[in-house]
Amino acid sequence: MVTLVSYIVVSAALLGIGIYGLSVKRNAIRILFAVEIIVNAANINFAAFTRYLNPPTVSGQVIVFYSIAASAMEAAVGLALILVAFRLNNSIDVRKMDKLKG
Amino acid sequence: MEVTLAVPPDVVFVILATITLLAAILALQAKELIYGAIGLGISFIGIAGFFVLLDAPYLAMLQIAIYVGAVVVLILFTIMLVRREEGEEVTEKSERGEGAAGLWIAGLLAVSIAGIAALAGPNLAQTPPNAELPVSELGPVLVTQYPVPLVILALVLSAALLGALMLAKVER
Amino acid sequence: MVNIPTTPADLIPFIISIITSHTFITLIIFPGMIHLMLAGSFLTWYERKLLARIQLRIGPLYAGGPGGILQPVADGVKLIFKEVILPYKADRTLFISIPLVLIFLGTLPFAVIPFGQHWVIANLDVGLVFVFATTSIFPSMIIIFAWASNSKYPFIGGLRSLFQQVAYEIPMWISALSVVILAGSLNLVDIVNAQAKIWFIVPAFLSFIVFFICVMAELERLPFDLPEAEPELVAGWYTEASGAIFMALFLALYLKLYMMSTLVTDLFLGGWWGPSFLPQPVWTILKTMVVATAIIIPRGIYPRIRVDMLIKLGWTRLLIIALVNVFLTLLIVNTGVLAAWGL
Amino acid sequence: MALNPWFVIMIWAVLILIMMGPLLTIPYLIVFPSRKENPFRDMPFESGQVPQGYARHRLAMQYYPFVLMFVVFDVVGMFLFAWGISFTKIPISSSLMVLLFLLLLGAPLGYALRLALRRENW
Repeated sequence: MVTLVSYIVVSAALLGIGIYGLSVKRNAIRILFAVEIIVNAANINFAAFTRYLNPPTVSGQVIVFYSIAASAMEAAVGLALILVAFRLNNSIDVRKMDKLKG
Repeated sequence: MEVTLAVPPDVVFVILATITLLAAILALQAKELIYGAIGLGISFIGIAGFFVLLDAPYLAMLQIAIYVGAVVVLILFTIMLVRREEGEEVTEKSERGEGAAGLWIAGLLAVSIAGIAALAGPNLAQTPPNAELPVSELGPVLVTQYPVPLVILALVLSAALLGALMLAKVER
Repeated sequence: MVNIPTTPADLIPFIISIITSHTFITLIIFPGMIHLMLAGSFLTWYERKLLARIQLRIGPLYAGGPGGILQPVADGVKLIFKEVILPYKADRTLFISIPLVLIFLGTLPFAVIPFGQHWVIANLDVGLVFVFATTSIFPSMIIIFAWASNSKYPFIGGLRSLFQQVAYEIPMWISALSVVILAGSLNLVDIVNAQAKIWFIVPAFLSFIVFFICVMAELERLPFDLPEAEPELVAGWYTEASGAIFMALFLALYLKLYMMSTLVTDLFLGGWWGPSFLPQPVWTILKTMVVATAIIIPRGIYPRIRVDMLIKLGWTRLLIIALVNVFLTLLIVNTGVLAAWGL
Repeated sequence: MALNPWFVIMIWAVLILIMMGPLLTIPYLIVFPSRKENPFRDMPFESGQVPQGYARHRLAMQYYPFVLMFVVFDVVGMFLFAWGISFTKIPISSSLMVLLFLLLLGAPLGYALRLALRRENW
């Protein structure tokens, strides 16, 4: 039986995967993947809670809409930063991005 | 005996959850970054499936059009811009058991959230209340009830567009 | 709703009830599989024949049937038994699986595209956005295929294809927006039903022009066929495709052509509405063929435009015209001009 | 019919894979077992030249600003669809908000285009 808890469990698992990637990976693009996965885990929760607890209104869906828009913009700026980092360091390894200037 | 010819939602849910989680793991663990981007895209499509199950079909389409249609394209583009010819440039080897530590932290977090949810489970709604949400519901709510976030969204979009362009521009 | 069989004797009525159910027929026969395969292969023959006529040639002739109409069958048999060549150091998994994904993406939108009042596979409330979301996955698949080929021409062609489809998707959506405003729905059946009195090409003529140009750019047709420019890039992003892979890509492209033509018909040309001496699906298919002809003909006539002209056309002119037309539509709807026309 | 359209779409998707899958898998099953390595046959096509160097060069930077603009206007487009279906049902003052939204986005679009179209920037 699919209940609200099932959605929370899936979302928690996605969050775990995202946190793992965020803490272990060194490749800047993979870190961005991890961030996107975490945002999506949160989106599932918003949609599930608004469906199960607050059904005639769609306020949770509105939050998901803004969240999707914001994370798309975050990806755009993040990838531009990665491009600049690659141009400066010739690498996208976050360990090598330890200089404050250039 | 009258039955509707339909797969029970549980089966669909389990399949979707498996696809989403495996694809998310592929996104982080695949050797080649292109495969990682594909895994990320499949994971997004799985989440769109969850939105369909949650009676939010417009959100599902939004998810596919924005994430798979645009963000994954941008990621693929950037991957092709930052490749070096010698292949994968970042070694993913963890030092001094960082990988194990990350796994522990993430697992602990996920298990604790899931555990709390499961403990609170009996108090939460077991089945979704029957409510028909027409597709046209999202638009009026967006425009009439939340007009200020809309203007902020426009500013965020402009800032992101110009900021990203100025960052990526070649400086002379 | 059917009765589940309990004894073997019940099994046959059960199967018959499934096979004769409307959903099954729509899935397998009419807007479904058989129709799509026939339409896709017919279009390959039709394009060759039409281009040949434009250039005063005869075109396919010997494959049997009137005018060599069995040519697609011959081509298919030939291509299936040809050798599939994997380029050196190509990414084998992606190179093999992406054509299947492209066919899948080309076929999936037909689930929501109606060919008649009841001739639609799934009457989906977000049908139009479903079509757009599905087609927006094409560019990333193409660039992945081009990357997997590990060859220079496909890679350049793939980048061009990605960039071009991405540039023309936005004007396409915004020109479809004025249709959505006029119909007040995203359901394609509702959109066509709203055109019973007047086709949307009349109140939204500018949108139709913009949408049609964007469709041609999305389909990489001349004058927008930069991604597969033969004199420059051999065959663009499918240079390395051979045998069955080439056939799959070809089929996917023609299915996409058919899908886009049907979409233009349903959005602007009144779908199945027409004099009632012909059944509804016939009208849809006739109009679709007219649109497909209009998309194909420039290939025999026009030269190719330059990349910078492509950018400027897409991002400045078409986008602005589409936005202006949205405002015009708002004015039309608000001032009640349409009410006078019976909408 | 009482069937959920999403369920029908799921059947349709599975059907496509069943019908179109053999189109590609059967040729592979026929062709691949009999293959031998042949570096001359597998060479990428380069108009008769022997291919040299790296095929996946970084030469796409000039297209980057347009992909970026696409990501931004994708969001705008999807929002406009959500507003467009309900245009006749909401008060006109709310629609003015959307016009303000579009006007606010107009200026950055113009500036971004100006940046993007200057070839020396990329």
